[in-house]
Amino acid sequence: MAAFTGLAEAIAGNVRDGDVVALEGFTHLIPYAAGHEIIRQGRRDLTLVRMTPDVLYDQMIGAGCARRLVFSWGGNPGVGSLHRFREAVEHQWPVPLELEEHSHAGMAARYVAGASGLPFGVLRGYVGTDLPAHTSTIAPITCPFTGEVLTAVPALRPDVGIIHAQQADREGNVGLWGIQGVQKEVVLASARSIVTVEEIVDTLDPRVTVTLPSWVVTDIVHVPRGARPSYAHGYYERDNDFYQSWEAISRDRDACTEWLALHVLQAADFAEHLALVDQEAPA
Amino acid sequence: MAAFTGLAEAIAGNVRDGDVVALEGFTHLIPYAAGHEIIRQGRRDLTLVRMTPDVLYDQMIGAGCARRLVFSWGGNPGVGSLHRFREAVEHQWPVPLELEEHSHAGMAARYVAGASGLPFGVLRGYVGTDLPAHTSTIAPITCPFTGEVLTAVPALRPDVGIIHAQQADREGNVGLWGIQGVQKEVVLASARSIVTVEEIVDTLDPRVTVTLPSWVVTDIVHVPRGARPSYAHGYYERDNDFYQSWEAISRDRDACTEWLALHVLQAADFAEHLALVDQEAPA
Amino acid sequence: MTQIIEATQVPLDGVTTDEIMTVVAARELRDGVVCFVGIGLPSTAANLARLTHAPAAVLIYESGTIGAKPTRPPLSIGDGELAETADAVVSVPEIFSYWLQAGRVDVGFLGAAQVDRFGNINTTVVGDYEHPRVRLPGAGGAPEIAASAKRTFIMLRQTPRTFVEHLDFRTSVGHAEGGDSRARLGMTGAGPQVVITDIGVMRPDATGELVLSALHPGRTVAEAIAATGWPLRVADDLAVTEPPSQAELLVLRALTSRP
Amino acid sequence: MTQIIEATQVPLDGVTTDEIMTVVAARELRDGVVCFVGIGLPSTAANLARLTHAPAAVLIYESGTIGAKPTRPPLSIGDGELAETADAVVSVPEIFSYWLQAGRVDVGFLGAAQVDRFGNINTTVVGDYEHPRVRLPGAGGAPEIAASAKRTFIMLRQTPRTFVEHLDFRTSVGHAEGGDSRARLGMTGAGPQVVITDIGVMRPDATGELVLSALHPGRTVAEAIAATGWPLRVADDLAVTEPPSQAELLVLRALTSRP
Repeated sequence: MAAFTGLAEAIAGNVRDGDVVALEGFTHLIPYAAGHEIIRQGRRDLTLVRMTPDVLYDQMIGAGCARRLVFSWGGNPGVGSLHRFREAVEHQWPVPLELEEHSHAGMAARYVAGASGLPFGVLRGYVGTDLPAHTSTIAPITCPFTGEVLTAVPALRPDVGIIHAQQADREGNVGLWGIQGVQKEVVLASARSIVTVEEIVDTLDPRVTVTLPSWVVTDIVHVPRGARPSYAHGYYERDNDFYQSWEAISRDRDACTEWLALHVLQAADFAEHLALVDQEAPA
Repeated sequence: MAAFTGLAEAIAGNVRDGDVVALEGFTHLIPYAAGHEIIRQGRRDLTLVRMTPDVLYDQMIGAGCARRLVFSWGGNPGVGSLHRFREAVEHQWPVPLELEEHSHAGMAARYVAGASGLPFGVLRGYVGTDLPAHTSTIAPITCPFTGEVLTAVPALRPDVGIIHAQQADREGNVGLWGIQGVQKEVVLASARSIVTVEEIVDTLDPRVTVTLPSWVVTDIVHVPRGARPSYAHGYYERDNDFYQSWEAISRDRDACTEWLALHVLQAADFAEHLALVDQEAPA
Repeated sequence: MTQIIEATQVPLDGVTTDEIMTVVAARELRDGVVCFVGIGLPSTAANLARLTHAPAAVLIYESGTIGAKPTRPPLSIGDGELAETADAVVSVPEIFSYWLQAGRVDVGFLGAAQVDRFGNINTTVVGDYEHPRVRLPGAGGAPEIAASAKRTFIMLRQTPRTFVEHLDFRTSVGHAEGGDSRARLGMTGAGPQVVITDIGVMRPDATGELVLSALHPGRTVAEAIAATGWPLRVADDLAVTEPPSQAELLVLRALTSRP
Repeated sequence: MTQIIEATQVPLDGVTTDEIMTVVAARELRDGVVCFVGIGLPSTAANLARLTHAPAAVLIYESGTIGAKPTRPPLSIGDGELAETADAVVSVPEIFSYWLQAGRVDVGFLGAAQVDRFGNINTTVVGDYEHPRVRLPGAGGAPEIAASAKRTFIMLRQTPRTFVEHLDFRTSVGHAEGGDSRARLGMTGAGPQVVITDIGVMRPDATGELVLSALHPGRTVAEAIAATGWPLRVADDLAVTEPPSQAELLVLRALTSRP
């Protein structure tokens, strides 16, 4: 059974220095509140896993939480580069960042294998590209029936999987709808899991398309707007203005450090962070 | 784009003697009307594929449609044996029936591989059992990362996949809900597909959990109660009495042949079949 | 729904063998257990447990229903009520991959046509595979339940034709050839922990061999030995099954008598 | 929404290079096409096609939305409107396995930081992989779109830094080394069929080498050659792009100006 707890307790109880941590969300339902709490608690040497590291991982990398990144596409969607990610890779600042680089199809197959209790997944992928020369977790595999050579990738099994979702009921069953991404897979593939939710309800909404039963989730935390500036379908929209403003904030090392200090480290919790960004938002 | 057509045309246009045909439904949404039409059109030498061949396949086997069965569990759920299946295997009547026998997990992995465009699927299965000695479509496969030996099974790619569903909209998008079985996978794994539906609607019901876009379906046929004596969640319940009565009908070769002649072959269509069984049903 | 079960003795007259098997099986399920349930007695036993001492038991049916709470034993694995009462309904491929294979199932129930001394199971054929005397339904979900559930429970009536020295076909693996042979097959689950029959209860010893560990009231060791096709060993501390309590029988009969 | 497009000539003054690239790309999409759409110009082009000559085009975004019908170009691949307007929303693993890998996508759009003469693509790094001058976003969905879509379209601005003799990193395969080298890699799709730039349009010849096949109005062969890092071949029947019609521009601007 999932435990209902506070965010600081959930992060302190589940995320340790050196852990493999996946905060997932395919544009939708990205667990910003949980990521900020990891920054606030000063976690270090994390291996961060995510298909689409975007602004949240840029913040965590800029804050020095990460030693290694397992990913398939790192950018600010529709805006441009992730400057903290780039600076870590191009200039080893604030710390060097090792990369384990895959494609989306490969990362998805890796999560599916992890959720399925298989050591590897199979796909038609990577063949003819330079990825296998730089990523050791890509290997050929031969179909025993046709002789065709395909590609194998090892299962992802993070220590902690973290997602945001719209709802949990009082028994701790988690429900989400809209773009699903790999939200189910990351929870099922991980040894421990944290789900932040918009709302705790008596009965899950009929719109729910993905349900995670209470007994597969470790901790549930009620964090309204916990995905902002990402969005929660049916609750609030994506704050595209913030994603665009991150371009300027993140370009400069010191400006970004200052932003993180003011908006994350010095905020007591995510509610205080939200109050601050709301106040700063263009009217 | 799916074509809206009549059932006789859909079967005549898609199902040929010798084809590999999968009529799926995991207790729910079994396409009885389509199966009866295959019997009525006298198709022969079919390879019938299904995880859970039950009474419909017993009827098709008893009617002499099948040369080969690819399956994982053949029985009348909660009632007992399939006597036509048993007689075909034990006494080669009305024709010998070759078996290609798997487990549920293996068949599911085969459909997933077929739907995914992969030549094989991987699972933890079959190891230590006598199945690999009798089924050639089971092979060991070694994880290139851990050295662990798992099991590979080849993709299922039927010539025709047939399912029943609750609804199609006027563009031919198919929607179903309740127990999903492998309804999506069999359509996506097959070269051609037929979907019979309870109802054609302007807008799919919000309860729909699985949508098959029009452009992946070959033919859609409106056949109310087309899954009876199976059921269509939200439309009608399973006719458990009929499943129990099949035990007596099917025990005797001649009684079954007579039943098929009267209820299937001599019925002009499924509506006439339904009228007959309704009339015979206990009040 | 939690009920306090009083160990009231009821006369065994009128208690059917199905009922005693079901009650004994239900008692083996702890509260909160995640149980992969087959149709028939296992489904009834799991629901009996859920309605008595194990209200938080999670019932998974292979049709893809997780946390089903049927009010009556379903006739088939895919009855509509399972989907209506479930916490989640997923596809059949997902139930086998994300749920069973991933090791999320605590207890898998298995039936059998034949079982051997190591709890290996045949549900495929009686006689030769190519020319069977009796063609049985086949594997279904059993091989992978047997492999991947953390523990399995087996339920079947005990006769010399069902408890055999040599299986005609090994459909699902129990303790294989005993010793560490199961572990060497790479199976993640621990295999059969209990076999519940109409005569009594067997449990594996350290080598994996099934040993008679309890008799149901009124049954004898001689009966159990006579109904077993291999030289059956008997536990030193052979127990007698606690008869079904009135509460257990009331709930069970209410469950099975629902229209 | 079907519209009759009149080939009205409009002055090219005020038509941006993004607009001409988008219009040319949209025209390449036939009605009913199943299109795997990336964010940015490809998404705008696919929606322009859908709103003009190809109302039955099916737009698939890698976020799992099938048949999305956004009213404005989404900023990100996973905007809520994509899910709201889609025929079906599936998981990300499913979109890559059941839909893309299975060969159900007719046209996949790809962007690039570098492209070579055979339409191979780099979106990973500029410079050495271990010590990059510019770290780019990486592969995303591109390698498998490039492998499994029946055809791919590439859109990027043409400069000697983007159209290069040698890629710094091959992220996605086009026509590989030309000839039958792509087919020998076992790829199910046919590879790049068109590259749309701000200067013109390139198409592969029989060997897979990209050849300049059309120039946009006002652009010259010399410009195209100067903006290409390999000795660019020019088609004998070099065409001039039909300028965007008034109807195309009206729909495009309405689409991109929505708040």
